[in-house]
Amino acid sequence: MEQDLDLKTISNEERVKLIQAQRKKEQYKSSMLSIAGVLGFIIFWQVIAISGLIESKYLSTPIQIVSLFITKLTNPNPDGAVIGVNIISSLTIALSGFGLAIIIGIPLGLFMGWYRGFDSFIRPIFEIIRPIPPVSWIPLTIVWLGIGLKAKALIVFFAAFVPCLINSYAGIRSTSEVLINVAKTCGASNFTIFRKIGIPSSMVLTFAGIKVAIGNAWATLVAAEMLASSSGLGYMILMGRQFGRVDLVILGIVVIGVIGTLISILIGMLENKVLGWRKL
Amino acid sequence: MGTKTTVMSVQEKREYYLKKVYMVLPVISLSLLLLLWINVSKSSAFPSPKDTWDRLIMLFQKPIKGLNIFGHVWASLVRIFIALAFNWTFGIAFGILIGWNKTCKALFTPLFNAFRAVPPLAWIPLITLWLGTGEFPKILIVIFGSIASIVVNTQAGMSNVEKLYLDVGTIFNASASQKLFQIAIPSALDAIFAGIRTSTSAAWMVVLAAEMLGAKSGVGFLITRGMDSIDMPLVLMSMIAIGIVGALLAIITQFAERLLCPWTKKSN
Amino acid sequence: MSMDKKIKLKLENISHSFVVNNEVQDAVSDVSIDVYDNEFLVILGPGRCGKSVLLNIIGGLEKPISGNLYLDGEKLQGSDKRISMVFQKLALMPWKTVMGNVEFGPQLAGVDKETRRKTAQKYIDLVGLTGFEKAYPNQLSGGMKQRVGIARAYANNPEILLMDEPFGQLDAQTRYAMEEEIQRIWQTEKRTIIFVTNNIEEAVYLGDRIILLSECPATVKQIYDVNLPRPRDTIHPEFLRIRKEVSENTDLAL
Amino acid sequence: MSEVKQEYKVEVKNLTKYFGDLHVLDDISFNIKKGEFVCVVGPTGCGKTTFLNLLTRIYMPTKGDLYIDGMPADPKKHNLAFVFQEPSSIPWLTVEQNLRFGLEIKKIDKEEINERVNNIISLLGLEKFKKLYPHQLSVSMAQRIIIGRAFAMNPDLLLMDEPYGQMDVKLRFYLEDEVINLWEKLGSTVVFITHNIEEAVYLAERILILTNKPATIKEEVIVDLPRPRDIASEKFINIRKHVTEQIKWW
Repeated sequence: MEQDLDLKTISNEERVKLIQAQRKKEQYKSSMLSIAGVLGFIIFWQVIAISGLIESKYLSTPIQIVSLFITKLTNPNPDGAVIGVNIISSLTIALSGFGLAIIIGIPLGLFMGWYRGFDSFIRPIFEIIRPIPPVSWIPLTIVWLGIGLKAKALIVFFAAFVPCLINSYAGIRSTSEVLINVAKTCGASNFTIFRKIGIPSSMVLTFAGIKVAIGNAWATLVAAEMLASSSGLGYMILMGRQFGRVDLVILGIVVIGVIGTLISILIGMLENKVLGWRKL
Repeated sequence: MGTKTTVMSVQEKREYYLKKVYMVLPVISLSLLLLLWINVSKSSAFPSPKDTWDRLIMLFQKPIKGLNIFGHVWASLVRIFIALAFNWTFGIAFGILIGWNKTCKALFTPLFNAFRAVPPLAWIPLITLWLGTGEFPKILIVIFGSIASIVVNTQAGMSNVEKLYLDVGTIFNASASQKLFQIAIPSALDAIFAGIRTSTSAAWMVVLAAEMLGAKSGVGFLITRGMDSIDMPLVLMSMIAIGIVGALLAIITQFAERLLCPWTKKSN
Repeated sequence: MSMDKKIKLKLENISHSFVVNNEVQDAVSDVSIDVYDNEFLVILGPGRCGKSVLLNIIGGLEKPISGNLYLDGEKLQGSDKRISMVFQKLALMPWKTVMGNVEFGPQLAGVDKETRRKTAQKYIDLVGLTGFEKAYPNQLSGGMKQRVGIARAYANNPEILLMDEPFGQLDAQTRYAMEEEIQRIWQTEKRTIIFVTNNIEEAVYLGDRIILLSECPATVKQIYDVNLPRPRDTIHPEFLRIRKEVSENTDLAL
Repeated sequence: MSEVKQEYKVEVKNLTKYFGDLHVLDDISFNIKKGEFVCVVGPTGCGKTTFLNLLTRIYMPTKGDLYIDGMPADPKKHNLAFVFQEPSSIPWLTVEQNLRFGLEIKKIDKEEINERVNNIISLLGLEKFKKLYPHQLSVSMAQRIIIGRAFAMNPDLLLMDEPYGQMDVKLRFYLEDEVINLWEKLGSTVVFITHNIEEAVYLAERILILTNKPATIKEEVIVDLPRPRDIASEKFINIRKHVTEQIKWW
């Protein structure tokens, strides 16, 4: 590409422009390809739905989904709630469970990673609970807490709590021995070293844990809403299935996917702010 | 470790005995957990260890739908093995494709990311609507639920193959296909195995949810059965079984990784 | 420059530059070097700039903007089988055993298992790693890993061996041992070696000739003939004199 | 303990160290005067780094002890500074924050910290690097900042573990002159570990030669050459040859 031309003749400025043009062309080409991929899929979906290959009760067209979204903004049937209400109720559950998981999971992981006594006491209990998937906790929590906000938030908490703890634990354990010794020779107490060296160096992995946690929280929320709830996107999808409204089911899936992506983008931005120095 | 405590200074002795304390702590915490379980079950509907154990024995005498606990666990395991077999072949191949080839990467990644954004369990209503609650839809749900992690890991492994290794290939006149198969794929194996581990645990979680929503066998079915007939010991027993099998799966995949790529084992 | 020696490799007005965030940065500007057959040539230069780029150009990893390379008189295009390289960051394949790494060159070239195992074993013994054939790189020390790198380069039966600061990552003690080791290997298996380093003592200890490069962009500042008997005594006044002369002439790169 | 007038800044008395049944240091005793520059040389793996770690209380000695100004050394009470062999700059702090790190832990008041840090920055000429992060600097620059951080503590005892192991000759001479300059200006007591005998003879007022494991002090060599020392001079080469004979690990 760049080298094939005879570069001896053209000056540096032209060469820079040449490279920039080339890079822009490549970026343009790859974004075109991505758009083509997505558009192709939607058109393919539209063609199949219209052509009757699959009956309309199994697959509705993208246009129907969009128009349903608009009507659902104001009209509560069939699941008895406007889409805005469903989104908000799902978000409150997911974020409360997720928030709780961060407040409890991360400090616990950091303390377990730093203080050996604490680790050898809590670790066995954690290792027993960890392999049990959060979904299987649903029946017990329903018996305890009914199907209200608290039950679902607890299930979501379980799903998000495990990655937060594991990653912050691994993060603080990876603190470099040299930095600890530097602080020790300056006469810092163990807690100061924990605060000034341990926590900052665990940030990278802790953030990775937060990203996994929000993904788990959002995924388990859907399960919790399907198995026992009276509102939320998961419930909306379930109602869609009950009433044979396939467009409502697909709409629910699309909305969940979009919100999930938005949340992880937000967390990515937060990470860049906190760990920005690594990119310089 | 020699027991020559005489040779150690005061601080070293303290360190030596502290290690002994750290060995005892886990035993204490486990027994506390057991105590907690026993008196919680006394004061509430939570099943006690004894009830759960009796329920397990009863399940052997009176199997549900002709299967005892091992039968149900096996039914769930069969479903995830089929799903994982598919995921690992197509998932890894697709991951290699979109990780190594630039045009495929640009074409498919946005689509794949959209698919990945949807939580696996959200597909259940759609799939059951399409295909009912037979065996195939459940396997399809497990495939949908666990393919994302294997593809993502493989793609990550393939797209950041170290330039240094490719330079070695250039110096030794490796052809393009040699660079792909002899250098890129082996160096991505670590990431692929990480994908295998996460997809196994994801599959195990999704199969339970799929069974909970409609099945005649499997551990998820046991839980719903227990929930419907308010048979809490059955629910707790199945949860413990799920936990144990989940842990075993994780150990097996780690062991398989150490066997197949011994170089990833951290030298001591 | 004594003219009786046969010229193995000829670098003719090599220039190269990179475009980094929209401005052109020169790395190598108009470098011409003659490399004699079976010579231990050291390319010495301060800090991070042109020397590794120059080596990558010879190895065919980088195509120069201008200038030509001649190997035994014939023009070189891209990487050539007769040139192999030892990398500073070792670049060993972690998933291959020591034997697998060393026989990598011949294996790519399609040599049958029997013969390539034999050549690989010859060079494993040469670098003193007999008995470690089955080990994986992550089980080896820094010095041993670099020996595998050297054995791998030799096993491809090259005529020219490029070495890009091969001992840069090693601790001082292992570095001295490896300097002696590479000298012994070079004396037993005569090849032309082009050795890049930023360490002046290492350059004077190893080089028949030293090509001293300036700071970025790299140009040939001076060529030194080091005719001291081998193995060289680093406390010998003549050694210290050459080292003093060379270090005065190098640019300081903090 | 020691009634004699306090002209010894650092006293080491029968320092011994066992790791389980591995005997690393065997009954080491010596004294260092205030503001003295001492080099410690010895074969690789003879326990030099363990010796240094004992001086800074990273490890505790099995027998014997180390006294600073007559009292047992304690990082909390005394000002100890340690320049490690591995890069030890704190990655998430800028150059200036790195320099302030030790002082902030010691809870020294703000003006004093600013004054000392600016003094070090001007001495090392780091004005234009203040806001950069360590990973943006070359290895030699990062090492200079670590040494600056150690001197900024005005330490009672400054310990350096082969800080220039990786540098080439020209850079090493520049950095050695710089450390001598800082030592002369700030008057700290320095213990400098190295395997490079030329560097030891160039820097030290006194050289301690350690034996192989379990290490003990084989000999003390006084180096009273005028500064800056000429490495090619007759006397310099003789001392260097003598010390090499004592170690003979090659």
